[in-house]
Amino acid sequence: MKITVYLFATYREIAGTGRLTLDLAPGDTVASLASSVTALVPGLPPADRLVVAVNNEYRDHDFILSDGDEAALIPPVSGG
Amino acid sequence: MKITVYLFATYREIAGTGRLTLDLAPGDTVASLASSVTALVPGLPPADRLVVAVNNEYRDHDFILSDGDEAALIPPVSGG
Amino acid sequence: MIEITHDELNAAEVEARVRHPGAGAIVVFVGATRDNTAGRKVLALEYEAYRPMADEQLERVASEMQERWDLTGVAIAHRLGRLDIGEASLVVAVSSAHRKEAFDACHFSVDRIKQIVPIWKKEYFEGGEVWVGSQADFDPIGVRP
Amino acid sequence: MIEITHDELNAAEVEARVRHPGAGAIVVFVGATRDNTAGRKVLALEYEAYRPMADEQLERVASEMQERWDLTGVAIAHRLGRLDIGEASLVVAVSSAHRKEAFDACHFSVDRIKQIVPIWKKEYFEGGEVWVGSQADFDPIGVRP
Repeated sequence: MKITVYLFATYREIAGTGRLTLDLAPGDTVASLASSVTALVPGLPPADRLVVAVNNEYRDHDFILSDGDEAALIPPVSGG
Repeated sequence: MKITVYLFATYREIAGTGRLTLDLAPGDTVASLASSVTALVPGLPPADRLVVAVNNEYRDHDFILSDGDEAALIPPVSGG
Repeated sequence: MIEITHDELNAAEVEARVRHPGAGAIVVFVGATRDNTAGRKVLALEYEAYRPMADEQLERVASEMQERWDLTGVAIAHRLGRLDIGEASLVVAVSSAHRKEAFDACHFSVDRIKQIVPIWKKEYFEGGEVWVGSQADFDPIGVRP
Repeated sequence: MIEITHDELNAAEVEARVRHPGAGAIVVFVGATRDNTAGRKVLALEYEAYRPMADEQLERVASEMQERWDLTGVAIAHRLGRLDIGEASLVVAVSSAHRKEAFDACHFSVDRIKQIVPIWKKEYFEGGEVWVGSQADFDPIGVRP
Protein backbone atom coordinates (compact mmCIF):
# COMPACT_ATOMS: atom_id res chain seq x y z
CA MET A 1 0.00 0.00 0.00
CA LYS A 2 1.08 3.59 -0.72
CA ILE A 3 1.72 5.92 2.19
CA THR A 4 2.69 9.57 1.68
CA VAL A 5 5.08 10.93 4.29
CA TYR A 6 5.60 14.66 4.74
CA LEU A 7 8.77 16.06 6.28
CA PHE A 8 9.10 19.47 7.92
CA ALA A 9 11.68 21.94 9.12
CA THR A 10 14.99 20.27 10.01
CA TYR A 11 13.83 16.85 8.74
CA ARG A 12 12.89 18.35 5.37
CA GLU A 13 16.31 19.94 5.10
CA ILE A 14 18.08 16.70 6.09
CA ALA A 15 16.07 14.73 3.52
CA GLY A 16 16.33 17.38 0.81
CA THR A 17 12.63 16.88 0.16
CA GLY A 18 9.35 17.59 1.91
CA ARG A 19 7.62 14.48 0.72
CA LEU A 20 8.29 10.77 0.29
CA THR A 21 6.06 7.99 -0.91
CA LEU A 22 6.55 4.62 0.77
CA ASP A 23 5.31 1.25 -0.35
CA LEU A 24 4.35 -0.61 2.82
CA ALA A 25 2.58 -3.90 3.43
CA PRO A 26 -0.97 -4.08 4.78
CA GLY A 27 -0.80 -4.29 8.59
CA ASP A 28 2.39 -2.23 8.75
CA THR A 29 2.60 0.17 11.67
CA VAL A 30 4.01 3.60 12.36
CA ALA A 31 7.14 1.75 13.60
CA SER A 32 7.57 0.14 10.15
CA LEU A 33 7.12 3.54 8.52
CA ALA A 34 9.71 5.14 10.80
CA SER A 35 12.25 2.35 10.04
CA SER A 36 11.63 2.69 6.30
CA VAL A 37 12.16 6.43 6.38
CA THR A 38 15.37 6.27 8.45
CA ALA A 39 16.68 3.61 6.05
CA LEU A 40 15.99 5.94 3.12
CA VAL A 41 17.18 9.16 4.75
CA PRO A 42 20.49 9.14 6.61
CA GLY A 43 20.90 11.73 9.35
CA LEU A 44 17.45 11.53 10.95
CA PRO A 45 17.10 10.61 14.64
CA PRO A 46 16.77 6.88 15.40
CA ALA A 47 13.48 5.40 14.14
CA ASP A 48 12.15 4.68 17.63
CA ARG A 49 12.53 8.35 18.55
CA LEU A 50 10.58 9.73 15.60
CA VAL A 51 7.24 11.39 16.32
CA VAL A 52 4.70 10.59 13.63
CA ALA A 53 1.31 12.00 12.79
CA VAL A 54 -1.19 10.08 10.69
CA ASN A 55 -4.03 12.03 9.09
CA ASN A 56 -3.26 15.03 11.32
CA GLU A 57 -3.24 13.09 14.61
CA TYR A 58 -0.22 12.12 16.67
CA ARG A 59 0.00 8.30 16.69
CA ASP A 60 1.92 5.76 18.75
CA HIS A 61 4.40 3.50 16.99
CA ASP A 62 2.04 0.50 17.20
CA PHE A 63 -0.67 2.33 15.23
CA ILE A 64 -1.61 0.34 12.11
CA LEU A 65 -1.53 2.23 8.81
CA SER A 66 -4.11 2.01 6.03
CA ASP A 67 -3.76 2.48 2.29
CA GLY A 68 -3.84 6.16 1.37
CA ASP A 69 -2.93 7.43 4.85
CA GLU A 70 -1.12 10.73 5.01
CA ALA A 71 1.74 10.56 7.49
CA ALA A 72 4.15 13.21 8.68
CA LEU A 73 7.40 13.16 10.60
CA ILE A 74 7.09 15.84 13.25
CA PRO A 75 10.37 17.32 14.50
CA PRO A 76 10.34 18.89 17.99
CA VAL A 77 7.93 21.79 17.66
CA SER A 78 9.00 25.36 18.41
CA GLY A 79 6.06 27.59 17.65
CA GLY A 80 4.70 30.24 19.96
CA MET B 1 -2.45 72.91 64.43
CA LYS B 2 -4.61 72.72 61.30
CA ILE B 3 -4.95 69.38 59.51
CA THR B 4 -6.93 69.01 56.29
CA VAL B 5 -8.72 65.68 55.93
CA TYR B 6 -10.06 64.49 52.58
CA LEU B 7 -12.88 61.99 52.32
CA PHE B 8 -13.61 59.78 49.31
CA ALA B 9 -16.27 57.56 47.84
CA THR B 10 -18.62 56.14 50.48
CA TYR B 11 -17.05 58.23 53.29
CA ARG B 12 -17.55 61.42 51.28
CA GLU B 13 -21.20 60.54 50.76
CA ILE B 14 -21.69 59.69 54.45
CA ALA B 15 -20.08 62.99 55.50
CA GLY B 16 -21.78 65.04 52.82
CA THR B 17 -18.44 66.70 52.15
CA GLY B 18 -15.08 65.73 50.64
CA ARG B 19 -13.03 67.86 52.98
CA LEU B 20 -12.82 68.70 56.68
CA THR B 21 -10.40 70.89 58.57
CA LEU B 22 -9.47 69.73 62.07
CA ASP B 23 -7.79 71.68 64.80
CA LEU B 24 -5.49 69.22 66.56
CA ALA B 25 -2.81 69.63 69.21
CA PRO B 26 0.90 69.27 68.46
CA GLY B 27 1.90 65.64 69.05
CA ASP B 28 -1.52 64.33 68.05
CA THR B 29 -1.49 61.09 66.09
CA VAL B 30 -3.50 59.51 63.32
CA ALA B 31 -5.54 57.85 66.10
CA SER B 32 -6.52 61.29 67.45
CA LEU B 33 -7.46 62.39 63.95
CA ALA B 34 -9.61 59.29 63.40
CA SER B 35 -11.44 59.86 66.72
CA SER B 36 -12.04 63.52 65.90
CA VAL B 37 -13.48 62.66 62.51
CA THR B 38 -15.78 59.92 63.79
CA ALA B 39 -17.01 62.33 66.51
CA LEU B 40 -17.83 64.89 63.81
CA VAL B 41 -19.29 62.48 61.25
CA PRO B 42 -21.79 59.86 62.41
CA GLY B 43 -22.04 56.73 60.31
CA LEU B 44 -18.36 56.12 59.64
CA PRO B 45 -16.72 52.84 60.73
CA PRO B 46 -15.22 52.85 64.26
CA ALA B 47 -12.17 55.11 64.55
CA ASP B 48 -9.76 52.24 65.18
CA ARG B 49 -10.80 50.63 61.86
CA LEU B 50 -10.20 53.71 59.71
CA VAL B 51 -7.35 53.60 57.22
CA VAL B 52 -5.59 56.94 56.99
CA ALA B 53 -3.07 58.35 54.55
CA VAL B 54 -0.88 61.31 55.45
CA ASN B 55 0.76 63.23 52.62
CA ASN B 56 -0.08 60.40 50.19
CA GLU B 57 1.37 57.59 52.34
CA TYR B 58 -0.57 55.04 54.35
CA ARG B 59 0.23 55.60 58.03
CA ASP B 60 -0.28 53.57 61.21
CA HIS B 61 -2.49 55.01 63.94
CA ASP B 62 0.53 55.90 66.08
CA PHE B 63 1.98 58.15 63.38
CA ILE B 64 2.47 61.70 64.71
CA LEU B 65 0.95 64.50 62.65
CA SER B 66 2.57 67.84 61.84
CA ASP B 67 1.04 71.22 61.17
CA GLY B 68 -0.12 71.52 57.56
CA ASP B 69 -0.29 67.77 56.94
CA GLU B 70 -2.77 66.60 54.34
CA ALA B 71 -4.62 63.54 55.59
CA ALA B 72 -7.20 61.35 53.89
CA LEU B 73 -9.64 58.70 55.06
CA ILE B 74 -9.26 55.80 52.65
CA PRO B 75 -12.31 53.55 52.34
CA PRO B 76 -11.68 49.97 51.14
CA VAL B 77 -10.31 50.39 47.63
CA SER B 78 -11.99 48.80 44.63
CA GLY B 79 -10.07 49.91 41.57
CA GLY B 80 -8.84 47.63 38.85
CA MET C 1 4.58 54.36 32.35
CA ILE C 2 1.71 55.16 34.75
CA GLU C 3 -1.45 56.88 33.58
CA ILE C 4 -4.74 57.76 35.29
CA THR C 5 -7.21 59.27 32.88
CA HIS C 6 -10.84 60.07 32.19
CA ASP C 7 -10.32 59.15 28.53
CA GLU C 8 -11.14 55.78 27.01
CA LEU C 9 -8.28 53.31 27.44
CA ASN C 10 -6.54 51.91 24.40
CA ALA C 11 -4.95 48.54 25.21
CA ALA C 12 -2.88 48.56 22.01
CA GLU C 13 -1.37 51.89 22.95
CA VAL C 14 -0.50 50.68 26.45
CA GLU C 15 1.02 47.50 24.99
CA ALA C 16 3.11 49.55 22.57
CA ARG C 17 4.81 51.24 25.55
CA VAL C 18 6.41 47.95 26.69
CA ARG C 19 7.73 46.77 23.31
CA HIS C 20 11.44 46.02 23.53
CA PRO C 21 13.89 44.14 21.26
CA GLY C 22 14.76 41.81 24.15
CA ALA C 23 11.12 41.04 24.97
CA GLY C 24 9.99 37.57 24.00
CA ALA C 25 6.70 37.85 25.86
CA ILE C 26 4.18 40.60 26.39
CA VAL C 27 1.23 40.02 28.70
CA VAL C 28 -1.61 42.50 28.71
CA PHE C 29 -4.42 42.55 31.26
CA VAL C 30 -7.62 44.42 30.48
CA GLY C 31 -10.09 44.84 33.32
CA ALA C 32 -13.53 45.46 31.88
CA THR C 33 -16.80 46.45 33.46
CA ARG C 34 -19.14 43.44 33.73
CA ASP C 35 -22.87 43.43 33.19
CA ASN C 36 -23.53 41.71 36.51
CA THR C 37 -22.27 41.34 40.09
CA ALA C 38 -23.37 38.26 41.99
CA GLY C 39 -26.22 37.87 39.52
CA ARG C 40 -27.47 41.45 39.87
CA LYS C 41 -27.61 43.44 36.65
CA VAL C 42 -25.16 46.34 36.53
CA LEU C 43 -26.06 49.29 34.29
CA ALA C 44 -22.93 51.45 34.56
CA LEU C 45 -19.93 52.15 36.77
CA GLU C 46 -18.04 55.08 38.07
CA TYR C 47 -14.44 55.25 39.24
CA GLU C 48 -13.06 57.87 41.59
CA ALA C 49 -9.42 58.30 42.66
CA TYR C 50 -7.48 60.14 45.34
CA ARG C 51 -4.84 61.92 43.33
CA PRO C 52 -1.91 62.24 43.36
CA MET C 53 -1.78 59.40 45.92
CA ALA C 54 -3.29 56.95 43.41
CA ASP C 55 -0.57 57.87 40.88
CA GLU C 56 2.12 57.33 43.52
CA GLN C 57 0.69 53.98 44.58
CA LEU C 58 0.51 52.84 40.95
CA GLU C 59 4.17 53.84 40.60
CA ARG C 60 4.88 51.79 43.71
CA VAL C 61 3.17 48.74 42.17
CA ALA C 62 5.27 49.17 39.03
CA SER C 63 8.45 49.43 41.13
CA GLU C 64 7.56 46.31 43.09
CA MET C 65 7.10 44.46 39.79
CA GLN C 66 10.47 45.63 38.48
CA GLU C 67 12.20 44.66 41.73
CA ARG C 68 10.69 41.23 41.86
CA TRP C 69 10.93 40.13 38.21
CA ASP C 70 13.33 40.72 35.36
CA LEU C 71 11.14 42.82 33.07
CA THR C 72 11.82 44.84 29.94
CA GLY C 73 8.77 47.05 30.35
CA VAL C 74 5.78 47.90 32.54
CA ALA C 75 2.86 50.20 31.69
CA ILE C 76 -0.31 50.75 33.72
CA ALA C 77 -3.35 52.81 32.78
CA HIS C 78 -6.43 53.28 34.96
CA ARG C 79 -9.64 54.90 33.83
CA LEU C 80 -11.77 57.25 35.95
CA GLY C 81 -15.29 58.61 35.64
CA ARG C 82 -18.43 57.00 34.32
CA LEU C 83 -18.01 53.80 32.27
CA ASP C 84 -20.47 51.80 30.24
CA ILE C 85 -20.55 47.99 30.46
CA GLY C 86 -17.71 46.36 28.55
CA GLU C 87 -15.42 49.38 28.71
CA ALA C 88 -11.89 48.94 30.01
CA SER C 89 -11.22 50.30 33.50
CA LEU C 90 -7.63 49.05 33.78
CA VAL C 91 -4.91 48.04 31.34
CA VAL C 92 -1.58 46.61 32.49
CA ALA C 93 1.10 45.64 29.97
CA VAL C 94 4.28 43.79 30.96
CA SER C 95 7.13 42.65 28.75
CA SER C 96 9.95 40.28 29.57
CA ALA C 97 12.44 37.99 27.87
CA HIS C 98 10.41 34.99 29.01
CA ARG C 99 6.70 34.43 29.47
CA LYS C 100 6.56 33.18 33.06
CA GLU C 101 7.94 36.47 34.39
CA ALA C 102 5.50 38.48 32.29
CA PHE C 103 2.47 36.42 33.37
CA ASP C 104 3.42 36.41 37.05
CA ALA C 105 4.24 40.12 37.18
CA CYS C 106 1.06 41.10 35.34
CA HIS C 107 -1.16 38.97 37.59
CA PHE C 108 0.61 40.35 40.67
CA SER C 109 0.04 43.92 39.52
CA VAL C 110 -3.72 43.52 39.32
CA ASP C 111 -3.92 41.89 42.76
CA ARG C 112 -1.70 44.60 44.17
CA ILE C 113 -3.66 47.46 42.60
CA LYS C 114 -6.78 46.06 44.26
CA GLN C 115 -4.97 46.06 47.63
CA ILE C 116 -3.36 49.47 47.85
CA VAL C 117 -4.28 51.96 45.12
CA PRO C 118 -6.85 54.52 46.34
CA ILE C 119 -9.39 54.15 43.56
CA TRP C 120 -13.04 53.34 44.19
CA LYS C 121 -15.74 51.87 42.02
CA LYS C 122 -19.43 52.59 42.28
CA GLU C 123 -21.88 50.20 40.62
CA TYR C 124 -25.20 51.50 39.33
CA PHE C 125 -28.06 49.01 39.37
CA GLU C 126 -31.69 49.50 38.51
CA GLY C 127 -33.02 51.45 41.47
CA GLY C 128 -29.76 51.70 43.36
CA GLU C 129 -26.06 52.27 43.53
CA VAL C 130 -23.29 51.01 45.76
CA TRP C 131 -19.64 51.73 46.44
CA VAL C 132 -17.75 48.45 46.07
CA GLY C 133 -15.09 47.46 48.62
CA SER C 134 -14.78 45.11 51.57
CA GLN C 135 -13.83 46.55 54.94
CA ALA C 136 -12.84 43.07 56.17
CA ASP C 137 -10.19 42.55 53.48
CA PHE C 138 -8.78 46.05 53.41
CA ASP C 139 -5.37 46.33 55.07
CA PRO C 140 -3.04 48.32 52.81
CA ILE C 141 -0.39 48.71 55.51
CA GLY C 142 -0.37 45.13 56.76
CA VAL C 143 -0.55 43.37 53.42
CA ARG C 144 2.84 42.47 51.92
CA PRO C 145 3.53 42.44 48.18
CA MET D 1 -11.30 31.83 16.86
CA ILE D 2 -8.14 30.15 15.49
CA GLU D 3 -6.03 31.78 12.82
CA ILE D 4 -2.72 30.87 11.18
CA THR D 5 -1.53 33.54 8.81
CA HIS D 6 1.41 35.00 6.91
CA ASP D 7 0.09 38.51 7.63
CA GLU D 8 1.25 40.71 10.46
CA LEU D 9 -0.63 39.98 13.70
CA ASN D 10 -2.77 42.66 15.27
CA ALA D 11 -3.13 42.05 19.01
CA ALA D 12 -5.98 44.56 19.33
CA GLU D 13 -7.95 42.72 16.67
CA VAL D 14 -7.41 39.37 18.40
CA GLU D 15 -8.43 40.90 21.73
CA ALA D 16 -11.60 42.32 20.18
CA ARG D 17 -12.71 38.77 19.35
CA VAL D 18 -13.00 37.84 23.04
CA ARG D 19 -14.92 40.91 24.26
CA HIS D 20 -18.09 39.87 26.08
CA PRO D 21 -20.50 41.71 28.39
CA GLY D 22 -19.87 39.11 31.12
CA ALA D 23 -16.08 39.39 30.85
CA GLY D 24 -14.43 41.18 33.74
CA ALA D 25 -10.92 40.21 32.67
CA ILE D 26 -9.16 39.90 29.36
CA VAL D 27 -5.61 38.57 29.25
CA VAL D 28 -3.62 38.86 26.06
CA PHE D 29 -0.31 37.16 25.41
CA VAL D 30 1.93 38.40 22.62
CA GLY D 31 4.93 36.26 21.74
CA ALA D 32 7.52 38.42 20.02
CA THR D 33 10.76 37.58 18.26
CA ARG D 34 13.75 38.43 20.48
CA ASP D 35 17.03 39.91 19.34
CA ASN D 36 19.05 37.21 21.09
CA THR D 37 19.03 33.56 22.14
CA ALA D 38 21.38 32.54 24.93
CA GLY D 39 23.39 35.69 24.24
CA ARG D 40 23.72 35.07 20.50
CA LYS D 41 22.39 37.86 18.30
CA VAL D 42 19.37 36.86 16.22
CA LEU D 43 18.78 38.73 12.93
CA ALA D 44 15.45 37.31 11.82
CA LEU D 45 13.16 34.32 12.22
CA GLU D 46 11.04 32.09 10.10
CA TYR D 47 8.02 30.02 11.08
CA GLU D 48 6.78 26.99 9.20
CA ALA D 49 3.63 24.97 9.94
CA TYR D 50 2.18 21.60 8.99
CA ARG D 51 -1.30 22.52 7.90
CA PRO D 52 -4.08 21.69 8.45
CA MET D 53 -2.71 19.71 11.40
CA ALA D 54 -1.46 22.89 13.07
CA ASP D 55 -4.92 24.44 12.78
CA GLU D 56 -6.49 21.33 14.30
CA GLN D 57 -4.01 21.25 17.17
CA LEU D 58 -4.63 24.94 17.89
CA GLU D 59 -8.35 24.17 17.99
CA ARG D 60 -7.55 21.38 20.40
CA VAL D 61 -5.67 23.79 22.68
CA ALA D 62 -8.65 26.16 22.61
CA SER D 63 -11.01 23.30 23.47
CA GLU D 64 -8.82 22.19 26.36
CA MET D 65 -8.91 25.76 27.70
CA GLN D 66 -12.69 25.94 27.45
CA GLU D 67 -13.09 22.56 29.17
CA ARG D 68 -10.77 23.40 32.02
CA TRP D 69 -11.79 26.99 32.80
CA ASP D 70 -15.00 28.99 32.71
CA LEU D 71 -14.18 31.39 29.87
CA THR D 72 -16.25 33.85 27.87
CA GLY D 73 -13.88 33.89 24.90
CA VAL D 74 -10.69 32.43 23.41
CA ALA D 75 -8.84 33.61 20.29
CA ILE D 76 -5.47 32.39 19.02
CA ALA D 77 -3.48 33.73 16.06
CA HIS D 78 -0.10 32.36 14.92
CA ARG D 79 2.10 34.01 12.32
CA LEU D 80 4.07 32.13 9.67
CA GLY D 81 6.89 33.11 7.31
CA ARG D 82 9.80 35.44 7.83
CA LEU D 83 9.64 37.83 10.81
CA ASP D 84 11.81 40.72 11.83
CA ILE D 85 12.93 41.16 15.44
CA GLY D 86 10.15 42.51 17.67
CA GLU D 87 7.33 41.27 15.46
CA ALA D 88 4.57 39.19 17.04
CA SER D 89 4.62 35.48 16.23
CA LEU D 90 1.73 34.50 18.50
CA VAL D 91 -1.24 36.28 20.03
CA VAL D 92 -3.61 34.58 22.48
CA ALA D 93 -6.56 36.45 23.97
CA VAL D 94 -8.72 35.00 26.74
CA SER D 95 -11.70 36.56 28.48
CA SER D 96 -13.44 35.45 31.63
CA ALA D 97 -15.65 36.79 34.38
CA HIS D 98 -12.68 36.74 36.77
CA ARG D 99 -8.99 37.35 36.25
CA LYS D 100 -7.49 34.18 37.70
CA GLU D 101 -9.21 32.01 35.09
CA ALA D 102 -8.10 34.30 32.27
CA PHE D 103 -4.46 34.39 33.45
CA ASP D 104 -4.26 30.65 34.06
CA ALA D 105 -5.92 29.70 30.78
CA CYS D 106 -3.78 32.10 28.76
CA HIS D 107 -0.53 30.89 30.33
CA PHE D 108 -1.61 27.28 29.81
CA SER D 109 -2.34 27.92 26.13
CA VAL D 110 1.17 29.15 25.40
CA ASP D 111 2.78 26.20 27.20
CA ARG D 112 0.46 23.82 25.39
CA ILE D 113 1.08 25.35 21.95
CA LYS D 114 4.78 24.81 22.52
CA GLN D 115 4.11 21.15 23.34
CA ILE D 116 1.83 19.96 20.59
CA VAL D 117 1.24 22.36 17.69
CA PRO D 118 3.32 21.43 14.61
CA ILE D 119 4.93 24.80 13.98
CA TRP D 120 8.68 25.28 13.74
CA LYS D 121 10.91 28.29 14.18
CA LYS D 122 14.21 28.87 12.43
CA GLU D 123 16.57 31.48 13.85
CA TYR D 124 18.92 33.35 11.54
CA PHE D 125 22.21 34.46 13.11
CA GLU D 126 25.18 36.14 11.50
CA GLY D 127 26.76 33.34 9.53
CA GLY D 128 24.26 30.65 10.40
CA GLU D 129 20.75 29.46 10.95
CA VAL D 130 19.18 26.82 13.13
CA TRP D 131 15.82 25.12 13.58
CA VAL D 132 14.83 25.52 17.20
CA GLY D 133 13.39 22.59 19.15
CA SER D 134 14.56 20.09 21.73
CA GLN D 135 14.31 16.40 20.95
CA ALA D 136 14.66 15.57 24.66
CA ASP D 137 11.55 17.53 25.69
CA PHE D 138 9.34 16.64 22.75
CA ASP D 139 6.62 14.13 23.65
CA PRO D 140 3.30 15.34 22.21
CA ILE D 141 1.56 12.01 22.84
CA GLY D 142 2.82 11.43 26.37
CA VAL D 143 2.44 14.95 27.70
CA ARG D 144 -0.88 15.67 29.44
CA PRO D 145 -2.62 19.04 29.33
